[in-house]
Amino acid sequence: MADVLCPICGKSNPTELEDCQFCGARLTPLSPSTPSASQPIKAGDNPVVKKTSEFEKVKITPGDFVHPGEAPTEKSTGALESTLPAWLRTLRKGDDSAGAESTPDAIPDQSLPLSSAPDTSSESSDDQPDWLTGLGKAASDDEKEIPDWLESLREEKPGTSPQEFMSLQEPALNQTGSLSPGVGDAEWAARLGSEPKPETPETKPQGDQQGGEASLNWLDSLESDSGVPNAEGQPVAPQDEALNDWLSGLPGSSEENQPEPPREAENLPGMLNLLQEKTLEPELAPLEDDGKAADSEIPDWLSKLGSTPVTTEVPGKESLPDWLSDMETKAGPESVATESNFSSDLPTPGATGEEIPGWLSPLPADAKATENPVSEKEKFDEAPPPSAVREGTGPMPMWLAGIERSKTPKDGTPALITNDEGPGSERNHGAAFSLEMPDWLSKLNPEHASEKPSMGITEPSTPENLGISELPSWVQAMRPVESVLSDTKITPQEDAQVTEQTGPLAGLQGVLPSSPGLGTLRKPPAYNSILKVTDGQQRYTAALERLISSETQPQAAKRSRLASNRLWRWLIAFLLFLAVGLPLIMGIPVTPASTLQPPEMVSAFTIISTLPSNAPVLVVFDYDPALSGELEAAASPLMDHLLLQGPRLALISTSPTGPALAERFLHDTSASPLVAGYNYQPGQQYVNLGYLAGGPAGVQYFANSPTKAAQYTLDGQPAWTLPPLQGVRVLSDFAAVIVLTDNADSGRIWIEQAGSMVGNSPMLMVISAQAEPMILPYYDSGQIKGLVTGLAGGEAYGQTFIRPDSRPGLTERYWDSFSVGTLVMEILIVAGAIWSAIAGWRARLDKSGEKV
Amino acid sequence: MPAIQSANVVDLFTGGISFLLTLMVLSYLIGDNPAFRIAIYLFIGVSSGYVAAVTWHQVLYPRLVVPMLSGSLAERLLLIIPLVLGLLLLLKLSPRTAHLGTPPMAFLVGVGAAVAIGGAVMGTLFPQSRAAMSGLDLSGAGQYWLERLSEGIVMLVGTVTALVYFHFGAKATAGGPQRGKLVSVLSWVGQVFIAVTFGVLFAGVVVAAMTALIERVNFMITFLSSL
Amino acid sequence: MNPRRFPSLIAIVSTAIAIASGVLVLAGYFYVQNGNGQASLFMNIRLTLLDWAVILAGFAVFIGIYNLFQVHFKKIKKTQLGSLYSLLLLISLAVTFLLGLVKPSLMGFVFTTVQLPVEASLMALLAVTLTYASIRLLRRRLNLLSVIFLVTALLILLGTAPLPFLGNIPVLSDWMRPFIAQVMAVAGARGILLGVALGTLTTGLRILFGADRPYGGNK
Amino acid sequence: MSIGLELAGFGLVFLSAAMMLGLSFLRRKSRPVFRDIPAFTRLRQAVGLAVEDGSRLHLSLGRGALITPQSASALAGLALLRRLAELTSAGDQPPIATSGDATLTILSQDALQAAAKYFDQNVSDPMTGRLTGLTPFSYAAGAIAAIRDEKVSANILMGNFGVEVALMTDAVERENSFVLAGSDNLTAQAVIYASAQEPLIGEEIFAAGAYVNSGSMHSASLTVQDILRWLIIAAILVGALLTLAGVL
Repeated sequence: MADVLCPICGKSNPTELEDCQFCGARLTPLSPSTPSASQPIKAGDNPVVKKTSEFEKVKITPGDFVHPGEAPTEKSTGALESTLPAWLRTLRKGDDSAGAESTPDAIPDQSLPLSSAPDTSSESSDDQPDWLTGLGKAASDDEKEIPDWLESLREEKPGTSPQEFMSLQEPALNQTGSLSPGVGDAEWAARLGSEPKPETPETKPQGDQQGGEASLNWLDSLESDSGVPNAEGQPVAPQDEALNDWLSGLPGSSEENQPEPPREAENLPGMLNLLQEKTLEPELAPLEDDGKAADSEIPDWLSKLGSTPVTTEVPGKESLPDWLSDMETKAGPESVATESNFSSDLPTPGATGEEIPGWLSPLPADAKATENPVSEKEKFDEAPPPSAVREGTGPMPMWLAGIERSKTPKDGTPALITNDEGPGSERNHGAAFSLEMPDWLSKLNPEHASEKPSMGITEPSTPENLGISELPSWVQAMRPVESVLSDTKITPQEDAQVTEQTGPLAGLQGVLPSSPGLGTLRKPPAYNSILKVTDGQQRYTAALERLISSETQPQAAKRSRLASNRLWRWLIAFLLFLAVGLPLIMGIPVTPASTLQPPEMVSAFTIISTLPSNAPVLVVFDYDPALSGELEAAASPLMDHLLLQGPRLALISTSPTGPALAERFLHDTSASPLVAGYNYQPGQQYVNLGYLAGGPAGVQYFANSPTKAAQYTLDGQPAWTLPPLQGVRVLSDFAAVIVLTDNADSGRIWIEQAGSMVGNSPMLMVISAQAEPMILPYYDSGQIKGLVTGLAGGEAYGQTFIRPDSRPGLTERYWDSFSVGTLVMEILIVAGAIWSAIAGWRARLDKSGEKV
Repeated sequence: MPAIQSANVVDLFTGGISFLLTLMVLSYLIGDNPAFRIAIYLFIGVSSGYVAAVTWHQVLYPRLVVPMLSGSLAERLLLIIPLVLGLLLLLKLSPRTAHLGTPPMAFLVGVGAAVAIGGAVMGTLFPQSRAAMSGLDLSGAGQYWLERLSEGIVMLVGTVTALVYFHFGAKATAGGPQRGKLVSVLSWVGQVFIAVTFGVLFAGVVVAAMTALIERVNFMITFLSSL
Repeated sequence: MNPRRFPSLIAIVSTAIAIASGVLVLAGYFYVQNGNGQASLFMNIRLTLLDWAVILAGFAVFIGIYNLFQVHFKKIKKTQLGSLYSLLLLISLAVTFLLGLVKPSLMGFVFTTVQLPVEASLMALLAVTLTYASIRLLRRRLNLLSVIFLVTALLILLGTAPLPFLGNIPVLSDWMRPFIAQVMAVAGARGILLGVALGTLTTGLRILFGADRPYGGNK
Repeated sequence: MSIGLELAGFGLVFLSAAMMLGLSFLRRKSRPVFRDIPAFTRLRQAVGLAVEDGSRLHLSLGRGALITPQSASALAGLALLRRLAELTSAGDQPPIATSGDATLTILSQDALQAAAKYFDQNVSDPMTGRLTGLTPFSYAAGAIAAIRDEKVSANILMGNFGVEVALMTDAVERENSFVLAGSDNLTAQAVIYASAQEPLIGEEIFAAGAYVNSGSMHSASLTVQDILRWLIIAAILVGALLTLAGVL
């Protein structure tokens, strides 16, 4: 225990040595806290703090990465080595006697590559290179987590043989991984710290379950705390967040992270207690004393559990990408992922599995088990049918096995374990990979199988091969896209369809469904927070995939958008302003007045001119302020004409801005000088009934009973007693209804809802040019009696109706600009269209040229 | 508004602000810039505040407050329901109580869906199909019957084919989902009609926008000349 | 972990409310009048429910305003880019609203001074934007339909706006444009409108079945 | 409205309701094949890319008030939003939804949170479902800000718009990101047809749910639309012939 582990070769050296006597790597990182990992934690001292300091030193924010070429800081890796969970280090052991494994100084000599472990099943031994090489490939991934670790390790020990190199990656990766357990456990341990009273040894399994639920709550609280920044997508340095949580878990600031400390505090120690019962090891005594030492202690009791490399290497491998994702997801995902790492390692089907975080749930089970160890032993001895293990539990159940074994080393379980774990683990690798990168692999396979051996493995175990029941829940959960894709059967044509459409995106077909539609979403199992983790998985696969086929670059596809062309905009803007402005400034008429006499306009004119004087007329202002320019220009001749008849006006609108527009029209000289000249007084010559809410319903309500629907004027007086509305009770009492609208929909609403109620009174419309095709048919069908369309219609009306004052109306003033501006616009469109057609045609040719 | 037309100073003031805002917005043509942003955010704030005020004055006050204060007993009783629903809806303001605001939203959605259905069937499906049927109505066409007939036929073909174009069903074939021969041909014709329709509408929008541009330029010129 | 996995009571009640109110209002569309020509019971129910809905929508506006406040307040707190703009927005919002409550007559003044010019200018921007869009169209999708689209638009423009010195183009303005705009376009529009109505119908029905429940709760 | 018409309307609604229910139960297992709509293929790719590079989806629901017939397009958009939120739950960031009507804003927040709950995530964030303005153009202007300022890789504009949608599509083009747009408003469709990268024409926006597999009811409703379509076509043709013959 007094020895120091070499961070590189893992062999033990005397503490006084500065450098490893075997590999020469630096042993003592520049921080004092290094030995704490290997030394038993004394009561009182607080390794957690030291660890945090270590973590902060080796913060893995992209900035801090040792990038290829840079000299790596020994400190970082050395420091992390000290934080490396002991149980992970025990991975390197072959199948050794369970008793010694937890003592670090036993580790060194067996610390050679897993792949070379004699007892690992052939599958696992030959997909070992895959995931490791996968990591190696990930080195060129954009977001570099592993790569840099690999870099730093590589450069620290230049002459590393590939074989050792693989084994070296593991500590490195596990270090990164150990961050996320660190978080969860720290929180968890924080409650221990905050709870003065010692744990009650006779805590029952139920207690553990409560603890499980309780700890869920604090996971929740973590999630909810960090949910907001996550949703906002505020870029936060993930590790910082992680560490903050982590630190906040320390006794000092533990309150905020603990929804209900007391419950937890009594439950969790109980759990530890059970651990103690199971593992009659001295090391665990200190472990309970200061449970604060979460990070170092968790690994320790895990090291009790994980006995054979095959056992623990499996979670190690599976959750590897999760950890990587943890390194970069924010606090919320971080905590979620922490939980999910554990839960993912232990798929517990059924309700309890949903209630208890994975890393807690085995313990009740064990506790029950330990109450009658014999039966438990039997259970393990009579090798359960593989299927049971397969569907029930993932890799982690080996914890149980490990516990059993560590309790009774002579037990025959190891063989049993390897028997059904070997295939189990191999299946899980297969599952993990095939599920992360399912379709695009099988798609890519024809071209790329030769390039990557890993295809060989991932291929057979595509989700199709695996029945859902066979998949551990965490594996299912690791496949958001899969769970999306789940039920879509990939019929040949769908397959072809996708490949044909996504040329450069071929690589994305694991992310994208390979059938019309994205597949029916199967409701994922309880811990769907794992989906967050799978984001990391996808980046991981994406990295791998990019390396597999360098020509498939989704980014490229994304960027293949039209670049908007500023110059064109400026040219258009300049020319249009010129064309519109000059005629207005010069004021020399260049365009002959409109000679058109559209029948709908003429009939509108005749209706207005036949209106009796002092007749009540309803004018509906249903246009946006945006189109006030056009509508005012179009309507002003008609309104001038109307006002010559001296009607009583009622104004209403179904848009909140309508009333203000109505007021403006009546009073603002810029709309219609003539109308403004009348200086209409509210309540005397006109009534502004204001805003009619409710869209068609409101219109219908108003059409059916105007007096109820619009009782008050804009300024709050009861409307229907005012002189302008004398004798008006129903809609048909109005001599005419004139609708000014820019929107075909609101025009149709008035026609359909109010048309039947106006009786013999005519309904006229002044519409924006854009609404013509939809509104005009109603003129043909006789539902509206007259129509003025846009500026041109207004101009035509203006030509028919000669103003008393010879002042030119708006339309006359706009007319020249209108004709010149439109002409310029037409020329621009023609020229530009031809230009871009040629350009597009060229681009198409180039593309086809590249393809050939 | 009297306030506006009364004093020239006021006119100048409002005109100046309007002119400035117009310039700021039009500066978007050069590219997104702070001036544009300022105008936009000011505009969003003002318009939202305006709509909120109008909603109070024109909807809540006359439809809820006044009847509650001075309505008949029946009216008041009837208005208790929307009042309660509205208060529940206000619980949406706090995330903690938000789920209590679900019933009123459900009510709105239900009513909205019904209005949509009713409007679609009674407001569009029947009137439009009836109008499409009457396309071949030659009564009163007189000697223009041929013209009317041809127009009617074109209309009928256009309507039907455009409708066919949207047909979703297809057969799974090796080359992806394929629609039947007849449907494909008809839908191509329909596409032409749709393109023409959009062309016409687009031209209408362009004309409207052009008019708006003219109005703005005219406004700026008149303001400058009034200085 | 997730208490809402099973539809809560509120979710069930809400669904019931949605379906009930929907069916009642719909009934008002199809059973408008009694034999005696009076508005039927369903018609009255429909109008009442719609009145309530309008009031509720009024409440909703204020929730929306609150949301607007929240969003921009957050931006200010985070001093995100444009937090100054957000500040401006909040101030103008508050001022306009209070002004509107206290002195409604001044609202029109604010409206014509700020809102109308900005909106009109935004519309004016469209003149450039749309021209640019129609230029880019063939770059985006080079096919016959795009060409037809552009040609139609050009013909309509030519038919609508007179040429300088020439005025309206004879055949184009008084024969071709009306034919395109009032026969072909109307035909196409009718087809589209019918299709949209069908889509609206089924979408509404999904709500009434409770198959789509946008008002929250689990799907 | 004549009694006959009301009866016919009721019959139509009842018929389509019955067909939808029947089909959705029959079609539980086998999904019908629908014609390929390129826009949705692109949408699928965009979603994948968003999940892949941790960028955001932006869905704009338009400004159609909930209690108007225009609400339907927004309701279709909401179904899509819910679905997209589920699909992107693997990504770092939930989609943001902008709308021009307060009720739609509330609904979009509900949809996003329902999806988040579904995945045990906790997204109660006003920023994800926003009201950007209460009048058409202020809504569009606010949406422009969202399009430009958020890290949005794909924009889906689905709902009731007017001409102002051109401002949004233009902003997207300036941002060089993906836009899929559709509306129930004809004018907006015309603008979208010209200015959007992937336009959805007319009825197609209501098919979004079925094309992203929101459930058997969605695909059933497409089939029902097809059936009704042909019924209407037949009715129109027969009616037209009868009018020609002078019977009607």
